[in-house]
Amino acid sequence: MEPVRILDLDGRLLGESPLGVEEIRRLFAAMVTARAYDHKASALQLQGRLATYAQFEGQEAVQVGGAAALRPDDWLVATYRDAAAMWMQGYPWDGLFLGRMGDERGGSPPPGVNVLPPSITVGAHMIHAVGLGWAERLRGSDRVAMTFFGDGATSEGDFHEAMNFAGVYRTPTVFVCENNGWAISMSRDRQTASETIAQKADAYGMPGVLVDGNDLLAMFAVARDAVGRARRGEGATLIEALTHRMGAHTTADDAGRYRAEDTLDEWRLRDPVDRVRRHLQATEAWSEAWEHDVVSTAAAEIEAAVARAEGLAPFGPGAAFDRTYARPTTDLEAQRTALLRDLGGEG
Amino acid sequence: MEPVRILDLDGRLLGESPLGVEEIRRLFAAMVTARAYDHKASALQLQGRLATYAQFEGQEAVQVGGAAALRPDDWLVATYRDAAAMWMQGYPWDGLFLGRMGDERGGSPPPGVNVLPPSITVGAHMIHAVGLGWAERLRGSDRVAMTFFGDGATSEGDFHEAMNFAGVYRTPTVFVCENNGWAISMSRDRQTASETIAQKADAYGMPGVLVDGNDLLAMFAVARDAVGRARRGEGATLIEALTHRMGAHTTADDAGRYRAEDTLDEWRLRDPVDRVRRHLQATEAWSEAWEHDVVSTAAAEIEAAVARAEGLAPFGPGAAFDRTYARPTTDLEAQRTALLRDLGGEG
Amino acid sequence: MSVMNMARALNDALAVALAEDERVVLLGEDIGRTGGVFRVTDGLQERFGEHRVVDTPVAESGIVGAAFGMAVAGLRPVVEIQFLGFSYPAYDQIVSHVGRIRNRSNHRFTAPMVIRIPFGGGIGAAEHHSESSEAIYAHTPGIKVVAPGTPAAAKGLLLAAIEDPDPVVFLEPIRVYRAIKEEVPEGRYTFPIGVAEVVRAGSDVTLVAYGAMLRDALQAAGALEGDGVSAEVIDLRTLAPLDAATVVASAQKTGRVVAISEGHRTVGIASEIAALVQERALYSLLAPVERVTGWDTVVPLKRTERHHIPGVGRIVAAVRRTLED
Amino acid sequence: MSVMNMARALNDALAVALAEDERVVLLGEDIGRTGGVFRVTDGLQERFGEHRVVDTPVAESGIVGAAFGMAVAGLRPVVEIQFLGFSYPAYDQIVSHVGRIRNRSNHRFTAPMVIRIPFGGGIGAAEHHSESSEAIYAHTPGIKVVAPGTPAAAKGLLLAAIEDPDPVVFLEPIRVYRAIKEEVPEGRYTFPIGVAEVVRAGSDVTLVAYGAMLRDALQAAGALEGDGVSAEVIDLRTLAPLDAATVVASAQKTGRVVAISEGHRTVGIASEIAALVQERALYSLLAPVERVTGWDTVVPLKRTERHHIPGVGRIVAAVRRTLED
Ligand SMILES: Cc1ncc(C[n+]2csc(CCOP(=O)(O)OP(=O)(O)O)c2C)c(N)n1
Ligand SMILES: Cc1ncc(C[n+]2csc(CCOP(=O)(O)OP(=O)(O)O)c2C)c(N)n1
Ligand SMILES: [Mg+2]
Ligand SMILES: [Mg+2]
Repeated sequence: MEPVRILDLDGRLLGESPLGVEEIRRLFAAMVTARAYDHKASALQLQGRLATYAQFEGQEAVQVGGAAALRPDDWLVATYRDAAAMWMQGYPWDGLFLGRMGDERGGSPPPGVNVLPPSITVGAHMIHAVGLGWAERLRGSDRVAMTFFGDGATSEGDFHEAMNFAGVYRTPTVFVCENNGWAISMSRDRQTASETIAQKADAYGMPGVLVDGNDLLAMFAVARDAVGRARRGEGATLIEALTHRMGAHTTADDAGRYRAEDTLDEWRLRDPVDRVRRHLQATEAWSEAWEHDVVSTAAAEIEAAVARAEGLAPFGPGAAFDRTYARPTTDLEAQRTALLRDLGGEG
Repeated sequence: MEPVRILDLDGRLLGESPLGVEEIRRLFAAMVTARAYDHKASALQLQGRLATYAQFEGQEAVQVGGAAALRPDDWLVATYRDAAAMWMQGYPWDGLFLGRMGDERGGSPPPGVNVLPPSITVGAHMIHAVGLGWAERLRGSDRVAMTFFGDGATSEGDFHEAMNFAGVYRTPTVFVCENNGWAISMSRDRQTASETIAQKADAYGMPGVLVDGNDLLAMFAVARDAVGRARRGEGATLIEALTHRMGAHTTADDAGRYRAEDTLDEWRLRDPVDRVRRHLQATEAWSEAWEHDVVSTAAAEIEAAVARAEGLAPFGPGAAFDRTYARPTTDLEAQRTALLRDLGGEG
Repeated sequence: MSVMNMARALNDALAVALAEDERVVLLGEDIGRTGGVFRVTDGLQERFGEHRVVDTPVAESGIVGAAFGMAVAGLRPVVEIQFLGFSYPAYDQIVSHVGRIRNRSNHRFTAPMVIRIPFGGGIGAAEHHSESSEAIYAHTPGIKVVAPGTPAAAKGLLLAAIEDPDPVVFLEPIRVYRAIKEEVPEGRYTFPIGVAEVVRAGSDVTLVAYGAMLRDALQAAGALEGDGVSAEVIDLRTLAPLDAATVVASAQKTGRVVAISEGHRTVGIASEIAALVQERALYSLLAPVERVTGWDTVVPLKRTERHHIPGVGRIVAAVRRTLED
Repeated sequence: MSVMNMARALNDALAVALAEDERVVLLGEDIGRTGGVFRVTDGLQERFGEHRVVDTPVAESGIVGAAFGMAVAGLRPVVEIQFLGFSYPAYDQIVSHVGRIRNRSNHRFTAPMVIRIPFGGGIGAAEHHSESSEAIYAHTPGIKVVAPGTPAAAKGLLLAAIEDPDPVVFLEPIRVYRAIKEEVPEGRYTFPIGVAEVVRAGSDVTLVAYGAMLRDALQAAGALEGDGVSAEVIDLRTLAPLDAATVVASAQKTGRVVAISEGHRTVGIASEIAALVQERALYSLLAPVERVTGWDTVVPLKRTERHHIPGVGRIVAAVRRTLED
C-alpha cells in the first residue's frame, strides 16, 4: 500500500490541491499556532506550571488537516496528544491548558463545541465516537463523528469492538489513526504484525486509507472524502496517517532510552509545517513578514490563553461532591460536611 | 475466498486425501460417538438430569477433524459447544457430563490431558491458548495450542488481543473459528461486516484459511498444516470453518423465534457424518454391520460415562472453601464453620 | 392495575418508556427477535422497530461504549447485559467512562443511561451466570445501583432510572423474574432512587435485604413471628446511594440488625451496612450486626449452589444469635 | 543489608526471582527498555533478556490473559499494569479466569502469577492515574491482594507473592516508591501473605492502614503522642485475605479503631474493617470505628487532589472523635 501524498518533500504538488491558497494559508497558520501551544505547554511544564504534558510536535498536519474536514457541529473524540485537532474543532486553548494544570474545568468546552475532553485511557474512546454518530443518525441529523487515536491504541480490544460496530451499523464515523511510530517505548513494528494499520479496515468491511500524515493537503483530502462518505450515510472509514512523534512520549519520558536520536533526521526533512511553507513560498503566497505576523499572533493568542487558565481560581475543597451527580446525594453532602469539618480542624 | 474442500457432497474426493482409509474410519467412528454423546446429553437435559446443554450436532467434522491434527500432549482450549474436540484430545465423556450436571469435578480432566475446562465466557479463552503455547516455546518444548471459538466470539475485544499477541510473538497457536452461522439469535452476517472471518487474519500478519467445516478431510488437512506451521515455529494460523448449528443455541433456546426451519434443509445435505459415510461406502471401507458396531460401541461408551458421572456423590457443603486457594485461608475456614453450624441449625 | 411477574413488569416499563420518549433506545445481545435471555424485551422490537430495539454483536464493552456515546449525544439508551458475569468485559467502560464523564467535563457532558443486568443465582445455571458482584458497582463513583425485589418496585424503579440524569446500573434478580406476581399499576409511575422501604414493621430485629434475598428475609420474618420474634424488614432497593437514614433509624429502634446479601462477604454490601450501623447507632446496638451473605468463594455449580446462597435458615439462625447476645 | 527505596527494593526482588527461578517471566507495557513507568524493572531486560522481560502491545486484557495461559502451563509470570486505572480492561480476565481456574477445575489447573500495579494518588497525575480501587479486587474470590507500605515489606511480600501457589494482585503505592528509604536485606527472604503487623504499639486507639497511608498513620500517631494519646498502628500489608485476628486483638485492647484507606468510602476496605471489628469486638468498643477514606467521588485532579486523599489532619481528627465519644 502506498500512502496518499499530494505534496512532495519540497512542497511541490504531485496532484491536484484539495484546497485553495487562502485555505492553505489558514491551515498553515493553524499549524503554526498549534506548534506555539505545544512549545508553550512544554515550557510551562518545565516551570512546574503544568502537569505532565504529551507533545505533538511533528503531528500538526494530521490533526489540523483531519479536523479541517469537519463541519463545526460535528463530533470529535480524541486523545491527550490531540490538542491541535480539538482546538480546530472549537476547543479553546485555555481549556486545554487548564486540563493539563489539573483542573476539571479543562474538560468542559463551551456550549456548541462538540468535542469530548481528551481521552486518557488508551483505546476506550473510539467506540464513543461510534455511539455519538449513531445517535445523530437515529435522530435524523447528518452530523458525523471523527476520532483520533494512536498506533498503540489499535492493540486494545476496544479498537476492535469500535471498528466492528461501525462496520455493522454503518455509523458515520471517521477513524484517524495517528501512527507516530511509537507507543511510549514500543515501536510500531512490534505493536502489531500487520504491515499497515490501514489494512485492518478490511477485517470490518470498511475502507482503509494510508496517507502521508505529514502532508497537510493529502491529510485534508482523505479526511474530506471520509467525512463525505460518513455524511452521505455510506459508513465509516479508517485512515492511517503516517507521522512521527518528534518529542518524547511526555515530559516525564526519556526517549533516549529506546530511540536513537538519528532516527529523527529523516523525519525532520518531512516536517509538516516546513513542507507547507515551501509550497506557499513557491506559489508566492508566503512572505517572511506574513509568517512573522502569524507567529506573533499565535504567541499572543497562546499567552492570553495561559493567562486565562492561570487566572481561574482553583475549585474549593468540596467541589468534587458537586460534580459527581446532577445533584449531590445525601451521603455526598455528609462527606462534604465531614471534609470541611476536618479541614477546619486542620486550619 | 473459496473454502478448502476435499470431499464433495456425495463423498467423492476432489483432491488427494490427507488420511488413509483406516484413519478415516477411526474419525468416522469418532464423529458417530460424538453425536451419540450430543443426543444423550440433550435427552438427559430433557429429563432434568443435566443443566442447560449446548448441542453441537452438525459441527462434528470441525471438532473431530481439527483436534485429530494435534499430538496428545498439545493444548486445547475450547468452548461449551466443543465436547467432541475436547474428547478427541483426551477429555473423558464422564467429565463432560459432570460439568453439565453442575459439578466442578467436570472441569478436571485426568493428568496428562492438556485440555482446559470449557470456556463459558465468550471470547476470553483464546488468549489463554496464546499464553499456553508461548510458555511451551519459552521452555523449549514444541507443543502447540489449539483454540476453538464461535463466529460470535470474534466480536469480543479479547479475540483481537489474542490474535494480535499471536501475530507479534509468533506463538504456536491454531485459532479455529467454528462459524456455525449463529450466535444465539444473531446471524453471522449481522455479527460483522467483513465478508469472511478468515480474512481478519490479515489484520494480524497471520495466514487465514477458509475451509468447509462439514468436510472432515478438508478440516483435517488445514488443521494439520496449521499445527505443522505452529510446531515448526512459523507462527499462528486462523482457520474459519464453515459449518452450521443444526440445533438451537442451547436446550433453553427456541430457535424458531429467529431462524426459519427450512434454512436447515441445505445444511442437512451437507451433514458431516453422512458425507464421510458416502465416501467410505464408495471405497468399500464401510458396511452396515461395521457402522452398527460403531454405533453400539459408542452407545455403550456413552452410557458408561453417564453412569460414572451420575455415580459420583455430590460434593459436601463445605467443598467450595477447599477449591478457592491451595489451602483455605483462616477466613474461609471460619466461613465453613459458620455454614456447617447454620446447616446443623436447619437440619 | 394488573397482576404480573417481574419480567412482565419490566417489559411494561420499557414499553412505556419507548412509547413516551423517543430518545429511549434499547441495545443488547439477542434482545430483539428472541426478546432477551429472560424475555424481558419480548415483543418490543416488533413494536418499536429495529432502530430502537437493537440486537448487537457479542461485545459487552462495545455495547456499553456505544450506548455511552449515544447518551452523551442526548439519547437515553437502555442496555441489557445478559448476565452480571458478562458485564466484566465492560467494566472499564462503566467505571472509567460512564461513571465519570460528568466529573471529567464538570457537567458539560453527561451519560444518562441504564445498564440492565440480571444477577444472582438459584437457577443452577452454568459458570459465570450466577454472579452477585453488585458491591463492585456500588463502590464506583458517578453511577447509581438499583436492585428491586418485587414487580411493582421493578417497574417504578426502572422508569425512574431511565429518567435519571445520571447513569444507573439496574440489577434484576434472576430467580425472582417469574417467581413472584403482584399488582402493578398501569402506565408511567416511578419509585424514587435512593430510598429504601420498610416493607414489614417489627421491633426486635431489623432484616436488611434487596433483590432476591428480600423474599427470604420476609419468609424468615414470618417464621420468626411464630417464635414471638418481631422482625422489621427493609427493602434497600437502591444500593448506591444507600438510604442509610432508613437503615439506621430502624437499627436504633430494634437494636439488632441482620444484613443480608447474596454477594461475597468480604467488602460486600453487608459490610457497608454493618459499618454504617455501628457508625451511627453503636450505642443502640444490643448485638453485633450479623452479616448473612454468600461466601468468599466462586458461586458453586448447580449441585451445591444451595449452600452458597443464604436461605431462610441462615437468616433465622443469624437473628437467633443477635437475640442471644 | 543496604538502604533503598521501594522501587529499588522491588527491582531487587524481581532480580532475585528471575535469577533463581527460570519459570519467572515478566510482561508489561514499556517494562523492558524504559524499565517501566516507575523504573521498577530497570535493567532487568538487559540482564535477563527479551524473552524473560517482555515488552507488550498496549492491551491489558491480553497481557493478563496471556500471562494466565503461561501460569497454567507452569511458568510464574509477573505482570506489570502501568496504573490501577488501566487494570480495568483486564478486569474480566482477572476475575473470571485468573481467580477462578483452580475452582473451575477443582485444583487440576492453577494460575500462580502476580499482577503488579502501582496505585493511589498524591503525585498530581492525569485522570485515571490516581485510582485506589483495591476494594474491588479484595472482593474477588480466588485472588490475594497485597499492598506493602515500606521497602523491606515490599521486597519480602513480592517474593512471597511470586512463590505463592495462587494469583496475587500486588499493589505498589505510587507516592511511596521513592519517598521512603530503609534497610532492605540482601537476596531472598519473604514476608508472609495474610499477616498484618503491629508496627507501633499503643493503648488508646488503633490505626489500621496500608500502602501509602501507613506513613500518614505513623505520623498521626507521632503527633498524637505529643498530646498524650497512645496510638497503635497496624500495617495491614495484605488486604485479602485480611488478617482479622490482629486487627480485632488490637481493637479489644484499645477499644477504639480508625480504619484508614485512600479508596472510596462506600463498600471499601475501611467498611470491611469496621464490619469485622463490630462483629468480633463490639463489647470492647468505646466509640464507633471511624473510617478515614477517600470520598465517593472520582479522585480530583492535581489542583484539588489533596482534599481527597486523607492526610494526617483527618486521621488525627478522627482519633479525637473516638476519644470524645
Ligand atoms: C488503557 C491504558 N493503558 C495504558 C495507558 C498508558 N499509556 C498512555 S499513552 C500509552 C501509549 C499509547 O500509544 P499510542 O496509542 O501510539 O499513542 P501516542 O502516545 O503515541 O500518541 C500508554 C501505554 C493508558 N493511558 N491507558
Ligand atoms: C462474555 C459473554 N457474553 C455473553 C455470553 C452469552 N452467550 C453465550 S453463547 C453466546 C453466543 C456465542 O456465539 P458464538 O461465538 O457464535 O458461539 P456458538 O454459541 O454459536 O457456538 C452468547 C452471547 C457469554 N457466555 N459470555
Ligand atoms: Mg503512537
Ligand atoms: Mg456461532
